[in-house]
Amino acid sequence: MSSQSYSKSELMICVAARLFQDGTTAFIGTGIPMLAAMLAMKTHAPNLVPVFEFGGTGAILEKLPRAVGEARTFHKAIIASGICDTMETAQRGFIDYGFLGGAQIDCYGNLNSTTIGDHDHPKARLPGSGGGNDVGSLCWRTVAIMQHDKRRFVPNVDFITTPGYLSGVGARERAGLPRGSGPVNVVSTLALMDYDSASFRMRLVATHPGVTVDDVIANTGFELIIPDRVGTNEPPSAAELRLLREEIDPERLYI
Amino acid sequence: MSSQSYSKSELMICVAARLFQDGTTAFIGTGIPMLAAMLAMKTHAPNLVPVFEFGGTGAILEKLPRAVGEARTFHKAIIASGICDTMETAQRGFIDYGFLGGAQIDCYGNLNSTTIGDHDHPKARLPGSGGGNDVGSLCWRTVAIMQHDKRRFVPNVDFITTPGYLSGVGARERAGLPRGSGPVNVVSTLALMDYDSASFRMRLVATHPGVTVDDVIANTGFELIIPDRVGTNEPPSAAELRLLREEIDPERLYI
Amino acid sequence: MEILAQGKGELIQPPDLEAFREWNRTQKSRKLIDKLMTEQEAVSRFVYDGCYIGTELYGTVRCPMSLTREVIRQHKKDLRVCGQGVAELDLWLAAGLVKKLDITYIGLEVYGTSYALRRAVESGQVETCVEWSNGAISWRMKAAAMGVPFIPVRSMLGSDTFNYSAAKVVNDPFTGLPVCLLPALILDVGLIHVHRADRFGNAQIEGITGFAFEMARASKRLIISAEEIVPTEEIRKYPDRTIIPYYLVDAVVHAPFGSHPGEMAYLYERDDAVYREWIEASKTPAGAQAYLDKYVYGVKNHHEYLELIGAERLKQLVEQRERRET
Amino acid sequence: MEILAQGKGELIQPPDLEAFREWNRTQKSRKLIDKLMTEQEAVSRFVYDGCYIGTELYGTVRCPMSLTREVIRQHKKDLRVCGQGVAELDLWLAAGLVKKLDITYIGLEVYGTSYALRRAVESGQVETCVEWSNGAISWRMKAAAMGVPFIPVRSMLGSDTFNYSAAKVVNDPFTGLPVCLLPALILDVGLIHVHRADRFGNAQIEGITGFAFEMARASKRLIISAEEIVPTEEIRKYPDRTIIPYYLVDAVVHAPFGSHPGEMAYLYERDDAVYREWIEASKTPAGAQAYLDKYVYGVKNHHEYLELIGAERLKQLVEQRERRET
Repeated sequence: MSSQSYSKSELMICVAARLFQDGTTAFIGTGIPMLAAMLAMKTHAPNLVPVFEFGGTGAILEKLPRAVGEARTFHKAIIASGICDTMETAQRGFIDYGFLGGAQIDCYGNLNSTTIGDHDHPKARLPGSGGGNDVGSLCWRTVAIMQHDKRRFVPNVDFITTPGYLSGVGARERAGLPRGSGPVNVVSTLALMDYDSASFRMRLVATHPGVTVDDVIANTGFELIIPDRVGTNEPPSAAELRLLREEIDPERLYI
Repeated sequence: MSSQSYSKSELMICVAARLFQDGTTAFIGTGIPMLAAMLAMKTHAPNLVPVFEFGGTGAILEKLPRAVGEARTFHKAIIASGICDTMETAQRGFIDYGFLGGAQIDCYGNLNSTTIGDHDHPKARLPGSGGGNDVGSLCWRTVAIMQHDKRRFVPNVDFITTPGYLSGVGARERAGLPRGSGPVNVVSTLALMDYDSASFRMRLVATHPGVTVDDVIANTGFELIIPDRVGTNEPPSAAELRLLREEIDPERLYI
Repeated sequence: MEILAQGKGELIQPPDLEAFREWNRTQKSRKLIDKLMTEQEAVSRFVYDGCYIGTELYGTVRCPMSLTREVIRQHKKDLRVCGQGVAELDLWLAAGLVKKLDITYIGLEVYGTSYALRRAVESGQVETCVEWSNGAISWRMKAAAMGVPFIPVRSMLGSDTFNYSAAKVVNDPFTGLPVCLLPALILDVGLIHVHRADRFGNAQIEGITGFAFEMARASKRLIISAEEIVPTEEIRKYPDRTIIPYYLVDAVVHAPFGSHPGEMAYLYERDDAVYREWIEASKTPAGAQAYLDKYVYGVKNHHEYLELIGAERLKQLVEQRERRET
Repeated sequence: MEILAQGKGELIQPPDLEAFREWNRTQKSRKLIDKLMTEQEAVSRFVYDGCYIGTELYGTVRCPMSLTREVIRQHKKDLRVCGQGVAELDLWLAAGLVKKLDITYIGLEVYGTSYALRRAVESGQVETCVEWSNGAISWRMKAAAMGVPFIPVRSMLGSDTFNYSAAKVVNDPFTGLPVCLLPALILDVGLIHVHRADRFGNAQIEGITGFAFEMARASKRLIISAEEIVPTEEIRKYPDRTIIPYYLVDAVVHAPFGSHPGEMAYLYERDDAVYREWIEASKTPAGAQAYLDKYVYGVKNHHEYLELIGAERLKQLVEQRERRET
């Protein structure tokens, strides 16, 4: 615990970082996941193996990568290959975690980063899947990082760019997606969520400091499962903040 | 022309070497094809590109390779990759020639290097396809190097290890093999053969010096097409013999 | 092995393997021919209106930017484009050259959604967006590189990305598992920027290789731009470093800082000032046009472009680079 | 996409992709663990009776011969084996360890047909020979390495090699072309010999790579033998040279001259005297047994084997090697 002030993104980075287990592999995208991975490696998960989509695996992240595929993503790596090799490594079941983002998410963790409105005549054309669909299909466990409001937490996403649990229990397997894979957490600007093991629907785990359960419900466009006990996420510790500000992102590119 | 004496294999190597066109790519296996390719490169086909199954392409063959995949097969090569890359290069239509051998050949150029007798209870178990089936399937033009006798030139091969024209005109395409590919020549211990463009059946082109058309017919187990004009293969020239004996195979591993 | 489902997206570039084989047989010389030429010549000879074209890169890294700008300078139009694009497809979209897209990701990474993409698609200027994942588009090129009509994958399944793609789902006849079949993608033109190449087109890359191996083998016409042109002896000394053999290549362009404003592993850093300048400018059509006038139309070639950026700036980018050691 | 034809051969090792994923999730550590051990320990821990095993090599080049001999020394039996084999499968066949074969080529190259293969198959000691081409067996491993159930190819079609394989023919749903589908080959055990590896298993190869990339990724258990054990820093300095990342590897064995009597690119030449000695010996069961007694059973390990060959002889093989330069 610390009484220091911190930014929303610093808190999200810390909450995300704490989700990594040591000695696992994780697909790392640009932004918060990169900072979270570096923070985890400098704290409880020194043996985390970062995998970057376009070919870098096992890099030693001395400096924060600023772009996917840049030299820091394979700095002193154990292998620098290409996108087919990393995606096939995930397809073979070697990638434990993947991080995802999007403009919309539904209660089953399906994500939209393609279009708002009708696909062929969109209100807004978003970037598209990128590696998202592959990560959401092939990694064992995925974590979504989201802004938390009703426009983003919606009953039905306009477009399923990246599969979560699709229509619910058994739907991924029926579609042919790898058995036992799927979303496990959502780190939002308001709270930490997971998924109910019986219904595969999103469930509140813990709110951020100063956020009430009602705040979360009010900003969620679908019925979020609220368990009897809802925790509060630890704010960034002094040590976490020091690492983030002095070692990981001294230029304050993201925090 | 030369009056020098020469061995059967020296003659076969020369006849095979003369088939290469300059500026083409060719899959080269161990033995006679390697010597033929080196001879061609030192005479009329300096821009022949040797491709070795397990990954060497465009090597400068200063010394005769003694085994498939050994360092001489990618000595000063333009790329040293792996078998999938070379086979896929052939599958994409980049390999012009391939050389093949076998224990049996039929009038359509189908080759057997798998079993004599029934496959499951063979009289003789031979090595198997190796790269032969791939070369015979994927290269544009294949040349077979054969001992010429009735046990080897048979009406029906016991086992089609490597496809020639299969059952005749159109059969390769019907099977799904690449359009326009197939056998073009056979270099035997007695003669040079090609294939009749109408029937895709084997046809005599030219006999070796001292060999009569009747010798060839008597040693062929199927009806060989005999055109009105049958040529005689030029014996090895003094230059060809000098190259073979002094530059290509001075240790006389093959000749 | 019946078709269980298929995407409703247009197969923008249907694969024809026999035609590809015939092309590779008749149009790609096996001889070592000097293919070194200017970007003007390379683009005018091998890029044409309506062609299906792709650029190989990741994010802003190792982009063939000098070729990308030359394509705009020569007003090539009605391009059918695949990919994954940050800086380079953004410029083509802003310049109005793109008619159809096999899209995986076009955006500005941490800087968010692409303004040029939004304008081009929401206005209907881009007629079609067929959806794929980054893995899928790379695997489609891999299928073409293998010379086969399709490749099965376990990605894309169950999503709208699949529904708006041109992929199909079948039951695997060996395990019964539903698998997604991706059609081979044979490009009319591929643009790849590398660390070094010889004048015949033998090319080598330092660090990760993205999908250069696959795209080079999937392209009917291939333009290589290289930071450095090396003697063939250098290539032949380390043939195990060659990613692209010469016979795949139609043109070799010497392009130092060819990825600018993007970066090149071990050679130079990204030029964030110029990159951010584009991001700001691209927010409005007028701004984007002004940027194109300044950095593309306003210079005759890559040499003049580098003069515009300035030797001092380029020197800084080199100094800021990541090194193999340290 | 109906099945037009299928080979009558047994699918000796049916692929189970979900089980493979689960294996890779639970049995393959992501941590950097010291896996350096003797060939005795590696073979006794990871090779077992009845396992489906493969060796990576081409001809007599870069064969994992020290591991091959250790498998015989430990009397592993009922092996189900794939490949492409010259020296190493010949020894296993002569030693009577092989029960089933996914065969592509087993022979003595220019020295002709394998006597050991003839005896083992014609006597019925080898129960099954399922036929494939060299390309096909490599592509089957490639499919497993990709994590997909099969791979389509244009080889094998129309032949008895197909008829006695376990492949299938379907019409490609995109082009209508008949294509051959090869089932993924997931090996229980893979044996690969490399130029250098670190103690965690990160491995690099000089020159051509054969099918090492594919087999390493297709194997549930992977034993690497290496001419040289290098510090991890060496690997991390050139990650673009790594073919096999550590997390695929279960055991690392230091085996100088590990390919003897075969050759190793840039390091040492083939020992034709010993190779020819085998070819002569293998003509009769008694001769083969005598060779095995001398070179396999008669020595406790690879170290003793090298003493038997003699330092002088090995020095000559090093001197005779091909070099990158000259």
